[in-house]
Amino acid sequence: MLYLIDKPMAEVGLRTAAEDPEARIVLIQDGVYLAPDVDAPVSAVARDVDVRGVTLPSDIDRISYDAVVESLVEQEVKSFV
Amino acid sequence: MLYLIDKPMAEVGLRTAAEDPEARIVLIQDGVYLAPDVDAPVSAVARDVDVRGVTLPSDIDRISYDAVVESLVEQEVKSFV
Amino acid sequence: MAYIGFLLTGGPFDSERWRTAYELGRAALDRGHEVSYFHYLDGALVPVADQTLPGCSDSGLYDEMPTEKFQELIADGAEVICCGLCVDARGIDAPADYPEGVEVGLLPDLADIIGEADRVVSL
Amino acid sequence: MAYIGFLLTGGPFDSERWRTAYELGRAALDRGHEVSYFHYLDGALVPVADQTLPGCSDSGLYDEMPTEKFQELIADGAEVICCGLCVDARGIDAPADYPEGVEVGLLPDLADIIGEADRVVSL
Amino acid sequence: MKRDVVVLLTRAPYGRVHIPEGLRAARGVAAGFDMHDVTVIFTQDGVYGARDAVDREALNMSGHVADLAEQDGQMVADGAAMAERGVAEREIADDVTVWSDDRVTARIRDADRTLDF
Amino acid sequence: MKRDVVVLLTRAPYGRVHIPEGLRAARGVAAGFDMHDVTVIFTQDGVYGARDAVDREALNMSGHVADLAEQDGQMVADGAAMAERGVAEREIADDVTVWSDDRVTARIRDADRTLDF
Repeated sequence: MLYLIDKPMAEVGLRTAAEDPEARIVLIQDGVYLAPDVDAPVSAVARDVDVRGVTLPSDIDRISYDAVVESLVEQEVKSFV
Repeated sequence: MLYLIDKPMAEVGLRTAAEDPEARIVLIQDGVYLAPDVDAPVSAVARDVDVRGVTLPSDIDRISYDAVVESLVEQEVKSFV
Repeated sequence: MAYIGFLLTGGPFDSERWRTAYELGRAALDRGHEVSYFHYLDGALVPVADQTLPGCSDSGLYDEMPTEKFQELIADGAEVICCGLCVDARGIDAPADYPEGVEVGLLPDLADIIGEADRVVSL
Repeated sequence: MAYIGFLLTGGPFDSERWRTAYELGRAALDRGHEVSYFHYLDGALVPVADQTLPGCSDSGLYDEMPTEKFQELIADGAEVICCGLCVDARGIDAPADYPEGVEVGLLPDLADIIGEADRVVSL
Repeated sequence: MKRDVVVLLTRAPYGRVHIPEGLRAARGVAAGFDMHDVTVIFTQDGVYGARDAVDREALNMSGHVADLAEQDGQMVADGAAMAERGVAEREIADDVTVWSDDRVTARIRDADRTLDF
Repeated sequence: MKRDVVVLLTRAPYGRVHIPEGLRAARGVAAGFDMHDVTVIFTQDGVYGARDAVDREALNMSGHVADLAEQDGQMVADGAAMAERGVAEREIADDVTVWSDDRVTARIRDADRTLDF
């Protein structure tokens, strides 16, 4: 399951993703300011990272909109945006 | 000085009011959910309290829009809304 | 008598700021004060005519629509100026979309309100 | 090919959600997927024609205005439906204010998208 | 296709139209051709709107809540969001069920579709 | 009458137009008939917009910042808001001055007018 997470809905979004062993988290919009403490793989939308000048921790990948769409076609998606 | 405080700007608004010995705080809109820990007298806009069904602590007064206008004509106002 | 200026940046449906601006302006007019509004950002959407939300409660925020509340203030002497850049950005066609009495201005009008008003409330 | 539905509640100037919705829809159309949008609340303001913000950066959010981005999606096959109640609430005159291709619908259209789409993204 | 839909109400009531309009969407989706199953969850600042003390009439909630009930839609308050905000279970309206953190997040994960307002 | 005006930028950059449009208002107010004195303070989530790493061009900030400088407007970052968000002083752009909590709040209290975006 893909979880799209922005800051305003991070409270419920990250709680929901935390208990899912199949979770894949994508930080989006102001969500790229977050540094979630979860076991799941975490990516951040590259455009949102670049325009904000955010330096990502090494365990967070950059992801393009194209790759987000590919991922959400392959698997279900929950949006917390 | 009258300080109008809503929740989204409470972070800077309450800090600013805290150091003013003449501060009078008016909680407004979602600000009525706040319980500020300050020495200054605190009021909350009655209409905003009522529609949200908030029970005010005994040290917070209810205030009407008329009284807010009277106060802000008598003294300067800072709005954090 | 005092002159009270309002800077309103909140839209008609994203927050209660338009309503707070109305209530404070209403109370000020009732006391004989002079009132000016400068509508900036989504505040420019507040006076757009022909808003309608069916089935609204008579006791709630939309007992009358935002545009009606501001038309009432204008009728009672308030000045309402919308920022022209914000108007254009939102695709608002001012002559067609605003009711009579709503003016379109620019930032120097806000600068004037700041200079002339006894109090300015930013919402 | 998949069918991707979007529920967009964000307005054109209060958040970046309209742009995220555009970028994901753009990427989906480029891959041959089917795309529908249901614009609800301030999302109904996104496709309003004749938006203009002078002096905007070519690299930023408003390199083109929101309405232009959605007109491009419509030209490329996306379905864009705005909630009629939200349209009326905001004083939008749909025939005059929306560009060709923007449809006005109601909540059963959202219910249909939820039933038929393979994925739904709420923004 | 009939779907299992969760509607999240995340914003504080009043001022914003998100709680009443989110409820309107919930009952609209429940009443559509597919008759989707709908669970409305009051979470984050939305839990303030699940309290018995709010003025539902002034908030334009009453009609939508009645319509939702008629479509067998369910209303739930998120216990974790309540705890975070100091909202007690006895404050919650009778027609809203309080669920624990785990139950809320499991329900969201299991839903076919999640809409947020 | 010439006033001493503080403009507070409180929202995170990008997405919302509040930072560039707040700067536009700041320089517009500084350039008006009364030539008001203007201090722009990046506070709360607005401090993210005072960082050197943000793309000012993409954010439509550059022109307004230049105009504001021409009107002798000053830009300040709120040290308390930075600390709260883990933003370090070396991250702040060269044309923005970092002020302590006390200095920021004293400046706001002493201003004739405060506008917030």
